[in-house]
Amino acid sequence: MKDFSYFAPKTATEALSVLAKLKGEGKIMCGGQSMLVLMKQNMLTPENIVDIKGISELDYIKYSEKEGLRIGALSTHSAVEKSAVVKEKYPALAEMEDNLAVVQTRNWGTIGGNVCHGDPAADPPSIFIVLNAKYKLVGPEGERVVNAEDFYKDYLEVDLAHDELLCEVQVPSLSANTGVAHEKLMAQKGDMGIVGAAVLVTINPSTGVCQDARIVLTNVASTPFRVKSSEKVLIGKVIDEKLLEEAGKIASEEIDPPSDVHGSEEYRRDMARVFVKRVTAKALDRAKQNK
Amino acid sequence: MKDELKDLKFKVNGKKIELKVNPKILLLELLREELKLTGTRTGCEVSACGACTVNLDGKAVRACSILAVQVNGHEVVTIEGVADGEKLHPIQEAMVNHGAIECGFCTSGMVMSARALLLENPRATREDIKKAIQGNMCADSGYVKYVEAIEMAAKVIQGK
Amino acid sequence: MEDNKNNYAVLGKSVPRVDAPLKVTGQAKYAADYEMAGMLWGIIKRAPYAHARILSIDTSKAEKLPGVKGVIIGKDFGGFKWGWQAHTRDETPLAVDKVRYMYEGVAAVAAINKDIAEEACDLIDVQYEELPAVFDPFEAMKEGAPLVHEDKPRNILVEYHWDFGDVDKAFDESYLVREDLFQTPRMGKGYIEPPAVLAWWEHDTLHYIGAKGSPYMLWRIFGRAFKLPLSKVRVIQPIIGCDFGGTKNDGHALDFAAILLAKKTARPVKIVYTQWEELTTCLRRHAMWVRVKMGLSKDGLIKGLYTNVVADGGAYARMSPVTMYLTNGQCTVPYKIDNFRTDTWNIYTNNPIAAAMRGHGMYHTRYAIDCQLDLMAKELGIDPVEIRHKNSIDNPKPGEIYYTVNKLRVATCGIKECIEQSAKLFGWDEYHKTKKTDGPIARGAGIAASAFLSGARLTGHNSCSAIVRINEDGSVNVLTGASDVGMGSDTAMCAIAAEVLGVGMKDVEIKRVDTAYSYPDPGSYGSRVTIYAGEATMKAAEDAKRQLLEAASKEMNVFPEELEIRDKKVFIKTDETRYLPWLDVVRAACYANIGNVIVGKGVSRKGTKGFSPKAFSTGEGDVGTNYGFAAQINEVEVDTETGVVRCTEKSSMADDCGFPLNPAIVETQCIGGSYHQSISAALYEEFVMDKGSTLNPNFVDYKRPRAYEAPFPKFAHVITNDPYGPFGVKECSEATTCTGAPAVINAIYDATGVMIKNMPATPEKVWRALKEKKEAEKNK
Amino acid sequence: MLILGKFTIKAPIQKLWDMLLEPETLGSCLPGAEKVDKIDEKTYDLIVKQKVGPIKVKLAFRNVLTVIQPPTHLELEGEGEDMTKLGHIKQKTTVDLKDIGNGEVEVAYESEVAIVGKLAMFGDRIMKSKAKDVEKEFTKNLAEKLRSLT
Repeated sequence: MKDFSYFAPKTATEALSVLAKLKGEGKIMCGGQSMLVLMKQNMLTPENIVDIKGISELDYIKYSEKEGLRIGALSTHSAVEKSAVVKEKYPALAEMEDNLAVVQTRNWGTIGGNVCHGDPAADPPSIFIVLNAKYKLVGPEGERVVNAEDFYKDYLEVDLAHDELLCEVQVPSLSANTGVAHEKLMAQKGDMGIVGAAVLVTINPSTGVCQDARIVLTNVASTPFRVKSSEKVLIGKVIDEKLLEEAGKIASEEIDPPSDVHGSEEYRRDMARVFVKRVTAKALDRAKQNK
Repeated sequence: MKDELKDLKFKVNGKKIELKVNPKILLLELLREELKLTGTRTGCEVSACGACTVNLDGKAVRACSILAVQVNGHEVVTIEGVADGEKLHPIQEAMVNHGAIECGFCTSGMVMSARALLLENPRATREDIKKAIQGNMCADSGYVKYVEAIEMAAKVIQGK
Repeated sequence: MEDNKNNYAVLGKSVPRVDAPLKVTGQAKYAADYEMAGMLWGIIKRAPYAHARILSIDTSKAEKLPGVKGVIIGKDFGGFKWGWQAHTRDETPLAVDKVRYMYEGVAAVAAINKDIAEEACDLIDVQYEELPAVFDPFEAMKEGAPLVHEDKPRNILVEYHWDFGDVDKAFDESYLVREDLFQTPRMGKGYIEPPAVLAWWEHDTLHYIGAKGSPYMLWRIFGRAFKLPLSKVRVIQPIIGCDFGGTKNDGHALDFAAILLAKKTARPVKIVYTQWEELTTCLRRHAMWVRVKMGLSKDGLIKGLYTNVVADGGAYARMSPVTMYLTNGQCTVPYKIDNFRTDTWNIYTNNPIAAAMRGHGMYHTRYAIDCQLDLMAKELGIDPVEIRHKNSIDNPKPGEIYYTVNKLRVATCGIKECIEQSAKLFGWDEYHKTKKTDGPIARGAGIAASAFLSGARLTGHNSCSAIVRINEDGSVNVLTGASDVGMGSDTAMCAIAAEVLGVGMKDVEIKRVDTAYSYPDPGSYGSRVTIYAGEATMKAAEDAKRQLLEAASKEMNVFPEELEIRDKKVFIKTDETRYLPWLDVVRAACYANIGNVIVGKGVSRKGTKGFSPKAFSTGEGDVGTNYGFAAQINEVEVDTETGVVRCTEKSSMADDCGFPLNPAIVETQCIGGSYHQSISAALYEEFVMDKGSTLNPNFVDYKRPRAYEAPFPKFAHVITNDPYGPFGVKECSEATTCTGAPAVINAIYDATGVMIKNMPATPEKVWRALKEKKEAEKNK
Repeated sequence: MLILGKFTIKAPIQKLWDMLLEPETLGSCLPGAEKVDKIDEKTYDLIVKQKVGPIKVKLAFRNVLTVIQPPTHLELEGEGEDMTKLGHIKQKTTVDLKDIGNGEVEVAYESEVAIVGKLAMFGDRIMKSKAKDVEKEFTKNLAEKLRSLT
């Protein structure tokens, strides 16, 4: 590993002033679970590390009906996974965490670190996008709130300026008759998904008509990939097998998946179809339960 | 080196440690090379094998994926700190008696993952145990006997 | 067969392993844990080509870097080459004239720390001329293909052509003849401990602590490499974090480089490979293309078998001649096969080196034959368990021997019982009545059976000796050159000595191998340790016991033959009330009476009644001392939409290791690593290659099973008490390394009707196969 | 790894061809190109800097034109190293120009890229997406350059 200067601010304000001083030469480390692997290979050679792991004010999980869920950027994956309120209100989020890597990673890795790393194969961004979550960023000019969906720019590139800090993930309360699900294709538990899907479905309880659907796929493009055309197929209709199949098919045509040792482009396309179908069906099922 | 050394104060196996470290030193390197606690093993460089698992404030983490400076103010327990003097911890005892150990290279990590699990949840089920050691690879004793030994230790800890 | 465990005090009981307390507390010292004052860190400079001529190496910049203490290149080894046999010596410690596989070592650096060593490596300027390379053995065999070694035409490393019985006639007489091509993947050893060494020179003697399963193999090689008498080569063995026949058995660049750098710098040098180096450059299992042709009678009896096997040997020969013998030569167990023919080739390519791995050789053909058997059983409408049972070799009556058509000598064979037991434990008959599918999830079960030789017999120094020393305080030291790489043989040796001497496990101590003090021994491979070192230890303990009883007889005024020892008492057989305590006898023997140093010696020479490599050309003869057998059944769930296959917890296994000296150790071996290694071969493990480059050289992308993927098999010991192993023992867990893959692949076949003929059955591969099957059915 | 692509550009084919062979074109149009040296008629040395998120690589490359069939077909081979020793890269590329009428030329390229070393772990995933970005920008720059010349 290459040498670097190390800063460990204790508050968000302090962190911002360090970042400002470093003028773009500071790299934020949170849990560092992905970053350190890259640094050990000398793939990533930051001059300065701003380690925000010690900013305890950003380590919280709060919920209110009005505000929804507020996850401090420093919350570990384990904290999210085990949070009673997450389990009760957003079970899909807890399930997602259960399949995110392994215990050791979840115990040290943070939500903030994960969502800012910008890996299109990561699970949390996909579910935050379907949940219509927002990321609260602070910078020298003050606060800025961006939609999770708009945050991802390219492979490992996100909408975070060099002097900004992600403070909080804000997840709105779910409306009634809404179901959310997340699943990914793993050969082994905890694998990075060969393909993954997060889906939110809201239905009209009396007619069964789908009022809203949000579908995001992971590891099929250079960012988390929202398949709006698949959503369109479902919205305004009573979802059945045929529609699910169609939504899946559309998704498989629209994505631009990579090809690697875990799966070819062709395979990923078909898996996108399967997972859109499967996970939507699961979300739909949950929407029907959540009266 | 790029920068001056950083102060580091933390507890290892109940002992207070104060020293200065290069910020790029990993916790694993600190333990093995500075503190000579070689029971924590180096297996892979990609955070995959779990051989370097230690307990940080009671939780299982990988010493290879944490900077040494990051444990400032925290408490670390390594495999050397698990037994009570000569007396083995119930997890260790069960692994020895049940024949879970072969080459032993993954054992330290297995014990540390199991210890963290049973600290948090002494009533852990087989499912919980599998989940807790999913991050610990083993090449030769496999997982069956480890899982069973941890089940046995859980019973001992619960006083059953 | 009678279970002898009640006749013994220690053997046959699951006593805890002697090394377990050290390992469970982290005190066990592995190679990387050693360090010395003034120690330097070494690193290997590697070539970025699979095949290239080295034009020049300029180390001057590296040498000038502050902190660098020594730099070496291939030429510095003075032309030394090594290999398994004199005629296969084709490898140099670091490449000299050309590199033959990707990342082969070309130079090495020693510096005061790892960072400087790494920086210095980057400063070494090597100029290459890239050469045309060859990666596919079938391409490599063609005339005109690039040659990996100029003196090996058509890149043929070794080829055998054997013919036993009349295979053509057998096929003519068969009701059903089938020919299928199966392919096995390039697989890593999967040990977590990367190779590591610490070397230094002291008093003109080479000192070396390295993670090696066969220390004496290196002892001999180092003697030749550094032109030293063997008396000046000291290989010290630390605790080993697995081996499985790979780089931690044989030598590799780091071993030689550390030693030469230590010599050059006059300081200790430590080199620890990264897992990346292990997974890109270290020895791996052969990839093989196994074409099997089998003829069956209408009722499913095997009439004849033909194997045509091509293996990718990689850039250097290593153990490949043995591999190809084993791959084919053991096809005649565990089933009765009277007509058998083989054509086989091992081919040099510019891929990383292939070598022995647990289940050596047999794993490849076992997969092919046991899977083909299920294809044929289905055509004939015969149950997979039944077809195996009826073809299995019967257990010979005591005193009788079953000879296979290629003259493998089987004195005991528990395969039928293994098949019966695993079917019973699994509930095979009921399973197929109640088997369910759940939406896209299809379930199925598969069985496989295997054998594996124990006590590999080869020419050369293959005898094994042991010393049992009884100290004046009554404690006992066992010393052998045989080594425990994790399998528990140290515990077995202590148990054997304790059993013979009538003392407890706590009284017996065994140390790691040190070639300056322990006895030359070929090492830990070929399932030989318990058989040979066990016999040697038994004899050594008997020798020591004889000396003790001699002393006791004088004290007690009886003949030694009248005495026996049990529970640390030396008593008169006819009157157990007349006894002397153990310590009194030991003291009498050491101080008074015979006044001796009580040292018992024992040798096992079974391994030397060898099988000559010449016999490889005929395929005839007995390469093993005896044969272990195993059968296993697995259930799988196949997600038919995604192709993901999961082994469920439901599975069973039965193993015939003759007599389990320590049942717990045998179980852990069988249901543990060997089991996971074999299901791993079926489902997960494969180095994905691109022109000699390994695309998944890390444990994130190179998959191995973890706790969630582990089945929890019901297990049965089958006891056959083999006359050729001490206390009736045979190998354990190599046969089970060979059963997992075909059992799982057969289970996928049972679940889906798709036979995966090129392992591993990765999700995409299964998905593709299911898609093809669907399309074929549509077109019908 | 195979990287394929196709783009069209509005220009007379001969002019495009001439321009493509000018080292200056590569230098100014290839995103990240820091330095292009023409060693001889067929050999160029170039230094290219690329960035994927926080990961930066700087490749020192030597490219040799192995087949030149003006104005339609070009083959080149290159080999280089990341200057921070992350990896070794080789590439073999064919470029075909085709006049498709309307004053437009279709440029099709096919690159066989072999990466050795730590960089290889990233493999296809980023290389492909990066290649597309590079192509996009290259085409854009090329078109602009052509415009400025006319």
